[in-house]
Amino acid sequence: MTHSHVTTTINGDTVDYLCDAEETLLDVLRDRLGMTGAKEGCGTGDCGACTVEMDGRIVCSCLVLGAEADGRSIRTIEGMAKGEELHPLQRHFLEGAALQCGICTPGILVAARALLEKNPNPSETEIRYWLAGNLCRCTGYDKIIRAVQNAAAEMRGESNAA
Amino acid sequence: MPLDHNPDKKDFKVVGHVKTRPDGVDKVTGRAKFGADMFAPGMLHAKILRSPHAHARIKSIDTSKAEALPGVKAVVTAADFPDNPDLLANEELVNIRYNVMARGKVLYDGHAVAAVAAVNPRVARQALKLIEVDYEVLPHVVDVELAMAPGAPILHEDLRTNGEGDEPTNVARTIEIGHGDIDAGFKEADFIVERTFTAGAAHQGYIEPHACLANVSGDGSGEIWCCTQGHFMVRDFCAQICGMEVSKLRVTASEIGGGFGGKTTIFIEPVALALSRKTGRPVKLVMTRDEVFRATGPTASSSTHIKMGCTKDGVITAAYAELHYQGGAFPGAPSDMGAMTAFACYQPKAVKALGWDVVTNRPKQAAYRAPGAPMAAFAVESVVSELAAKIGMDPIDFRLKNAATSGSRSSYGPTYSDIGLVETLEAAKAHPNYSIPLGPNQGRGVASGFWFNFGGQTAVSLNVNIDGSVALSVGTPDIGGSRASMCAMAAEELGIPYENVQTIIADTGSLGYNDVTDGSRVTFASGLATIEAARNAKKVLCARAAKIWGIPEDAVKWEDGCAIPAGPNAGEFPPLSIKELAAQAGETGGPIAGHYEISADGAGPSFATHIVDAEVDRETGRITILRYLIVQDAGKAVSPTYVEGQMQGGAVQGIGWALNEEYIYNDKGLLENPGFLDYRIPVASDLPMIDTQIVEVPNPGHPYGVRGVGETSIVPPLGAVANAVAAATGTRPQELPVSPPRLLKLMKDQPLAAE
Amino acid sequence: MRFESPATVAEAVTLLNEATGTVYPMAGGTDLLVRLRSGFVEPDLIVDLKRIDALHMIVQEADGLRVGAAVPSAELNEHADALAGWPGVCEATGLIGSTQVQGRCTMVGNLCNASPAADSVPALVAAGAIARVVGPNGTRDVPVEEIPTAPGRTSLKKGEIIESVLLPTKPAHSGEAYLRFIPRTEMDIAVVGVGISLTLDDSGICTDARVGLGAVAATVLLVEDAAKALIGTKVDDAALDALAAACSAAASPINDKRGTIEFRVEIAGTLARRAAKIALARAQQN
Amino acid sequence: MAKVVLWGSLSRLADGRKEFDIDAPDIGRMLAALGSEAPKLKPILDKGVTVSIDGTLYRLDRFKTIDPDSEVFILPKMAGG
Repeated sequence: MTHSHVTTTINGDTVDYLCDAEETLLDVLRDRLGMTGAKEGCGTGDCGACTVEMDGRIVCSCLVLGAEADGRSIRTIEGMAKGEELHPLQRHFLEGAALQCGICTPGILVAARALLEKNPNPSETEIRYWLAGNLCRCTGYDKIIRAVQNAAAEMRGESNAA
Repeated sequence: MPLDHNPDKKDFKVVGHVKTRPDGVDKVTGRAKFGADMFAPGMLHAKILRSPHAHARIKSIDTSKAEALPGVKAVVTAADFPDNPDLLANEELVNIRYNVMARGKVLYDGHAVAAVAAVNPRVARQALKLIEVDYEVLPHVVDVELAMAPGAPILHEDLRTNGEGDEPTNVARTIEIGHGDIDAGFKEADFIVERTFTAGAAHQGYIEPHACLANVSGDGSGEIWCCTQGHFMVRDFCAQICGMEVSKLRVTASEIGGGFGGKTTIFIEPVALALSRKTGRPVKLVMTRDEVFRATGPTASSSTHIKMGCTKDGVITAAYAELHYQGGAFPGAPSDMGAMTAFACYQPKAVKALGWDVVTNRPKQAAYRAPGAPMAAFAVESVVSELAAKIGMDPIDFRLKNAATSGSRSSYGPTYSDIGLVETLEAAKAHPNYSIPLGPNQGRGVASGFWFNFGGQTAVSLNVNIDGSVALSVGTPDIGGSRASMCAMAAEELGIPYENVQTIIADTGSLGYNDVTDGSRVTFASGLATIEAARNAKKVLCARAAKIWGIPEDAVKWEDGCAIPAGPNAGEFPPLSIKELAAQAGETGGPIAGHYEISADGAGPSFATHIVDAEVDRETGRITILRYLIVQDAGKAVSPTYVEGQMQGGAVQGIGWALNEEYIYNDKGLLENPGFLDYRIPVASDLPMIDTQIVEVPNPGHPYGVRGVGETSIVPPLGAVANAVAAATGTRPQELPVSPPRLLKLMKDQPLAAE
Repeated sequence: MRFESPATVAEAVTLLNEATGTVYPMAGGTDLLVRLRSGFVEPDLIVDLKRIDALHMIVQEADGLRVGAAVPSAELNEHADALAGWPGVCEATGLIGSTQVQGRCTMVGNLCNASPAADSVPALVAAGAIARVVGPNGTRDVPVEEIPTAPGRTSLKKGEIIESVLLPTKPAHSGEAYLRFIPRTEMDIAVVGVGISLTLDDSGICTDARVGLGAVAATVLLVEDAAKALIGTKVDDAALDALAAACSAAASPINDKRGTIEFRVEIAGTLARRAAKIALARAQQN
Repeated sequence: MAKVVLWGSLSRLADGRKEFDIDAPDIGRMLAALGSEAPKLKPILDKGVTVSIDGTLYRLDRFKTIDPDSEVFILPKMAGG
């Protein structure tokens, strides 16, 4: 078993770790770094619960090897709020009951943030397709879509954001 | 203390206005700890070896090579779960033990046969490959009708239908429900529709796989951390299966990433416990998604024969059902619930429903949201809409004409008290969605649904803190925001702000027994207990004020968070707030608390009516849901947005079941689609917004009129979608899911019938 | 298992060629890691191609657009020239998996995975794409339809990788499209996939066409009879009927969890007709 | 004397009788009386049944009072999801 020594940036901090060749980034985050915000729902890239951002693109961290993260920049749910101040998406998810059990929520928030940074004014259809890889079994998606729309409106500075 | 039934209470200050939930910030920041998020020093990782056969005798298991692999610390098999008298006295628990670890025979693809604990998951996985199991493969059966047929492969040699007879069988139970003269009822009918329907097995599909961490100490006491709908259930089942004293096992419920009924039993917890006991180290066991699909409960699949008749002016005269449910490898398919709920929305003069509970070589079914009801409602609601079409009556009018009402006799026997079906039908009919014009290849479907709702054993403890804030301990895992509702009800009773109450899910060592979170019971039963605990605390608070003022206890009453003199004769004293009373609790008699323990009953049934507009691609058989409306009676919505969320989530699960979700088996009896890629739950882009309307017909069994809301919403969608497809295509889907290949074939085989 | 991230193609080829045991090159890894996790494959060595700068290029060459093996789908779908010139290929590549998978998966990975249901392959076949194969014995150019030989098998030899794919420039009045059928709107594997590319003359007569058909045989098919049904016509209803019939006739699928033989045969024709209409409309605008 | 009605297939174990007139103050005593009147029912009753009194379901409470004019139904043991 050969270990890789990896130096990467996670939520702006430089992080070093050793990992087995077959360990995924998700395994590393959860088991080696204690960052359990990303969840494993399937391990096959079909549910999106492990979504993190790597070099500006969202990925399923279960489909990235830990060794691949060397020199990359990773953003996870743990870096989304600034101290006590929640990101508008987090706040609107909370206020709009866009979560029930909450297991899919970190992945959806990370994915939604990437969408709004790329497209500040997405249509309902664009939001639905962007988030199609993030399964939610509790909500039926309605309140999730509305929360993303409301956060987007607030982030665009529209005062009538609910 | 008798319950103060006051369902007409209208002046709620907190209830009905809940905005955010106490666990919310942790859940949007990734801090919340779910089943797999717990770690312990020195922890081992466990993996389970599972059967590659649908049905096979285990001739031998050789674990020696696995045990010799460096890093492997223990291997367990069925031999590590020996008999004990308490266990053997409980047939259900004996079956659960067999399901947790196969003994003698494996009964389905994915049945556990052995487990390994090792220093890391990789070593554990390697070790599984070194376990040698010698199987004698046996004939298998996965289809309900084939399992009932003479000569079918027999799963359990000792199984007898209803415990009677001499011949081995796969039919575990039969049931009959009904009243009235069914033959006479059909004679009175001008129109009769008779059809057979099938519905595939759907999985609960929670996104969080089962996970637990067990830790047994050298003195034989143990702890389990796990995601479950009922940690007291986990404690009791595990203790009995592992031969431990119940008080020596403490179970803490983690946050739970969805359950929907699928986490109301145990699968991996005793295995982790046995491995921890054997190694003396903490053992973490997390299922893969593949294991979740292969070895945890999907629902029963069903084959249902329905015959209903009505007069030409639309009165249902007779309703007859035969329900064949297969529930996997052990008895328990909810055909009884199917039989009781099938016609519960209507009041036919004569009704008869027969149910069969059948075992097959599939994973044992687990409860799934209104267990047994959706597949029965699919069949009945299809026939009801067909009858309405036959006599040219609007489907909602037809339902209104036959709707169960307060005081009518339910199809399962008893007379209904206050129920809200008519209100949902009327609201649905008046809703704008019901009159939006439809385009070509589009159809509108209506269906209603019923669920009993349950109460159950509940214990709640409420403690007033030194600053007047309140710590509430409940024993029912919060599966979708129930802590918020508990905070609201405690705050309402005490007359304090919502923010001043914190609710935790107490572990099994800290609180009295609580039944699992099931049957839509939590807001009802834990809520009821919370209200009563708060009232008990108020009594203590008033007593303290009485002591301070030197007046009799009954001369003090509680209002708006303060003790005040009960009347002009009690004396003139300024109000004592909860904060002031809490601050001097130590000097006035000690900590202030309220408790309540109850076996809650009287949950009050809930009804819903759904309307769906669907469009069919006639060339591919693909169905698009254009619009969806849910109207449901919530009794009293404590947290309206969460009630809406429950309704929407249930409906979408039903849409998935109707359109694409099913267990697919190959000819070897192996599950072909144990993953989210091919077990197709709805994704965000599959759906429109889901419109909701809450109706409030108060439940006389609850102080605030609350009814359970979690389950009813999955009952109507299967029938509603089928009715929309029938309206769009002129052909009636009788097989769910109505996947594109099925619908395309159906449209070809039965082109444009008149309906 | 060993994991290597070479910086050049030559290093990658050497690693792959000299390694013993089970060896996999990895582009996006969205298939390989699933198989690795499930225990379906147990590699001794994985060679990551994403650290090779040369494989990240999208370059306009004299005879077409060259897309490197490590270019993820999302990047291809943000490339203006690719979108304008090869909308069918972009559509197909943009359908692989979720947004998350799009950030990782590559066209070349999809091709080398050799799944008969791979979304990008019928579109690449229709586009007449040429794979550039690099190995210990040098470089060769191979039509993409010759890469997969059976489910999970390719014509690549030991040590060889596909370095890039050339999307050949089309004549004027050309258009292409890709459609697939899945039960949901996203997240499924194609039950049938059809890529069509066609070229019209000034009078609107179809002078050239290529039709790629996926998920209806052991490998993605280049259906010449389907192309013949279009060539020489104005892609009118009769031609579309003939196209659909040719596609259905060429389909020899299996029954599986994703669809029946009967369904796939019929849908192959239905999708071909729909894809051809889109390709036609695009050709008329070009 | 309350009228106690059995669910359909349960009456097979009571020699076809569907209804019983039972004088009992609460659920527990009603079930005990029923069990002694129709002994073959006893194992089923002991395993647990749901009792409906005037339309309200009781799965657990043995001491729930039954009024003389109450409508009582014996239904199968129920569970939810």
